[in-house]
Amino acid sequence: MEITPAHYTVLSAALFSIGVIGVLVRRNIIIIFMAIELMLNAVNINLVAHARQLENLVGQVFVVFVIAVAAAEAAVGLGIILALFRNKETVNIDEMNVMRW
Amino acid sequence: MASEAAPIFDTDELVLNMGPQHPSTHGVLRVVLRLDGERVVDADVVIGYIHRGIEKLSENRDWTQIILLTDRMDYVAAATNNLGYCETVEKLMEVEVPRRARYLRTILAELQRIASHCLWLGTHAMDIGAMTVFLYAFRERELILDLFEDYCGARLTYNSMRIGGLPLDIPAGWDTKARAFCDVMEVKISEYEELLTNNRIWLQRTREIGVISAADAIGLGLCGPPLRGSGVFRDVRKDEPYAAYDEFEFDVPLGTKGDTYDRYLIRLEEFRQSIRIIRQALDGLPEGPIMGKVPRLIKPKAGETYHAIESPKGELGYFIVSDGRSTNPYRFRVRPPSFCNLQGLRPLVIGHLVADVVALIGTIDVVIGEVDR
Amino acid sequence: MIETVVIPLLKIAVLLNAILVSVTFMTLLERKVIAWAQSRLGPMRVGPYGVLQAIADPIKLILKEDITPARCDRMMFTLAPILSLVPALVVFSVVPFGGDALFYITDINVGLLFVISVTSIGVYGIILAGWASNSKYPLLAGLRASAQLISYEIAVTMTLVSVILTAGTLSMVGIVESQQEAGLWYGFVQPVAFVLVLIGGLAETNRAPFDMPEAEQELTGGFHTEYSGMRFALFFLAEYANMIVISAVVTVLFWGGWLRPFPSVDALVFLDFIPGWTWFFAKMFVFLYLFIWIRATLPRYRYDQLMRIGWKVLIPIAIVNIVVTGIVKVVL
Amino acid sequence: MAEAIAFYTLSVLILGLGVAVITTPKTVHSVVFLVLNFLCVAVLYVVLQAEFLAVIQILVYAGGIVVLYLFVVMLVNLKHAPEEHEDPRRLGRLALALSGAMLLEVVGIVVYSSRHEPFARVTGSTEVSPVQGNVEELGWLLYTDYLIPFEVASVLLLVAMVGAIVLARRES
Repeated sequence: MEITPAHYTVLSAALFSIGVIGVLVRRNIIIIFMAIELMLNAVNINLVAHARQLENLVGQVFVVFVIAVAAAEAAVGLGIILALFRNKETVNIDEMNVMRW
Repeated sequence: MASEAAPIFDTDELVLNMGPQHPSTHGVLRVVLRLDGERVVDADVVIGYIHRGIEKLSENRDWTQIILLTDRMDYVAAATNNLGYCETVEKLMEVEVPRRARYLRTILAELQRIASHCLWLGTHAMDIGAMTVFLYAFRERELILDLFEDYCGARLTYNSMRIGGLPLDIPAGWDTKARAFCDVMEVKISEYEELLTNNRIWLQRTREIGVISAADAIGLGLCGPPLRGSGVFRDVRKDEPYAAYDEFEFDVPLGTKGDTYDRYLIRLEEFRQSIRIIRQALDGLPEGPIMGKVPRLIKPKAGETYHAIESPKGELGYFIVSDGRSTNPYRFRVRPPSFCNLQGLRPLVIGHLVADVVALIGTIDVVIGEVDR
Repeated sequence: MIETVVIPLLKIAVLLNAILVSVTFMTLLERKVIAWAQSRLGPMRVGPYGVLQAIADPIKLILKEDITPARCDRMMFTLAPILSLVPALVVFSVVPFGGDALFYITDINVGLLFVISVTSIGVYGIILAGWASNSKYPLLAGLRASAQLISYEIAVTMTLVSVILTAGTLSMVGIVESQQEAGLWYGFVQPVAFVLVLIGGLAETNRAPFDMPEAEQELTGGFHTEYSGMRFALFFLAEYANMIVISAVVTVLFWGGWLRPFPSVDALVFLDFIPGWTWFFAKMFVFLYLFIWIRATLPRYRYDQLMRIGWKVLIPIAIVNIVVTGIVKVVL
Repeated sequence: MAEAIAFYTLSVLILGLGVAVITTPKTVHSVVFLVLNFLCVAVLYVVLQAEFLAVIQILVYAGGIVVLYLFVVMLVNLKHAPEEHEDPRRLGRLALALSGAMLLEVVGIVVYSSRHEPFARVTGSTEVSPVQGNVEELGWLLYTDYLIPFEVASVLLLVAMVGAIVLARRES
């Protein structure tokens, strides 16, 4: 029984869908952020699997960049969450509508 | 908008209850801290957990029985409490105490000061994390307790003085032992100093921590080392000599900055000065009786008096009113140094971190038995 | 099958047992050494000179009632001690106790990074323990601990970069072998890094003088205030296992692992009759003793002072060290 | 065979923990599941012979980013669960259906393409790097071909750090 990149792609797609569901359904902004991290990981699995298939490390290089971006996203995103929480005492995404006119 | 809403978060302070069962509150002191992060915004000192009503109790005991109760106030310096009480009653009765008794009282009081400071040094260092100093200091305190045991048979609550003198003369060879102790102690003090005085971490933990100016210290009614740490010269032994202190030479160390480190240095120097006094007293110990002329039934004539001595913690004063008719005091009131120094805790801790709170409780050297009485 | 499954499993079993037993004797050693430093005797009642205390303590902890506070988060409360112990044990899988393949479980080509990353997981145990206890002192301690671990992790990792530059490999076995080739322990090549890792290691294992997260005098025991019985024992095991990890890593990186002193000096070749693993354990013991000695001697830093040392002293020195190492490496 | 066992076990774990992350009511539990999920992904990377990424995954994700989440969760000590407040404009069912459809679509594409046009095996990388080993090669690539993206990423991190400090700073 051989595990092909197709298997990894399906796994990745499923994880990505879980992330999408999390973003769309949950209202706690921290959980939404975590769902985004799940989606990023799904992408990474895909990249690593294909990097091995193609015997080319460029895929892994991309993963490094994705992780770097994820770190930046988490730092800024959590900073925003904290600032919002200080002002509105909520982490409910539905109540965060300051930018909506 | 942010500036307007910021206080909502900023008032979200953590209320931390420290004590009465906390390893660093030295007994049953309770401090309710209001924290902003780890910084103390406000502190509420709660006392009274071992209030036994010693003052009221004393008004229903006859004059000799009270000596035993004074043991239970500052239980790490019982002999000093005995001394203060006995001298107050003697002042009230105008009894002359023989010179030998006054010398021995001075020796006992100074030994007690060393013992009390040992306990303070050990626990203070332990609070800041130097656990070895704790055991070293207790090792030397043990020697003093042995001396007291040789003298009066008790190790903590001595009941070691009587109105008009002392109950017992020192046993044979006791003065040699006391001299030997002085020699040992002198070496050990430098041992403590090696571990702490120039230790970078110790300096960082005590310098500039809990600074209190001379004016503030006087305003708060501090006494003893915390007051002298701020550079105020006030030592009852010098200002209003009692026992035999006017016959000895000793210095009163003063601080300059009024921080925790200064108070530490002062107490270490007091160790040395105490040894100096003990040596002088042992050298010049006169022969003679140890009890003055005191009537069988102690019944001071009507009147009131206040008398203070310098306990290891500061000015320990007794205010006693006698109605001249009964065999017990009409009013008995103690001015305990720990209680007055505890006043200083709140202003000291505000603005400091939680870790400093334990260091500051240590630096003012409170004994809750004396605070609550 | 035997080569790939049975032998590694056997090695893991032996190593796990060895670590857990040595941890219990570490506690005895600590009590004895501190007692001697303080002119006491230490445990004397159980067995000759209290040697069996190391066995009596675990038995007591196992038999004690395991209290779960009423309003805590049960799942996290149970998970936290496990999360803090497991990473400490996993790290040993890449520690080479000797030059022969028999003395290590595996030698992966990212060994040192593996050590760093796995130890970074340990912080969860402490944060979660603080949070799940639903009590203020553990919470404060948990926050302190996590901030402390993260900042010192950065300092230590940055310091290790200069060692990696010197060795030119990330494999733990490779680092020792490169010291053999160089004929010099890296402790002499990278003295600054050695001291930094030692200090950072003290902070990462929450040992004195950096033991704020469990400062008994301040936080009544810290994050394990609410723990008792076996769960407390797990935290205890984790702390001591972490000490052993740091000692082992410092031994590998700076004191030549299983190599004898001055591996290039031929005059000392007679020392080779002592097997390599003996050297390794002797060196580890020196560091463990040092940790205990420091604890018996020094007062404790304050939390903000600790953070200042981490960020304003260790990290800048580590960066300078990397740059200097790089320049030297290019020039030579 | 070994890879199959590893793959299926890890897939079940990863997907199960992923579902747990987005369904658990307590945020702290979510964070813990997220950590476990990332650890499983790291093991998957080892299976895929990307040891360096596995270690980085643990170090940066599990040891760094998720600790940040945990911090924020603990700071944001909520008095009421956010799910209580319901926005009437929310269409949860539709969201579920849409993501389900997306999953089906991707799976469909994968199955179709792997049936008809099996993944080509490319032997030998286009770049011939002078070093051996996963870490070394990765480092070589990062510091030669991808040097500018690498530097840009570092600038991005710097900007993010400054931004986070500015955002989280308390106004005094």
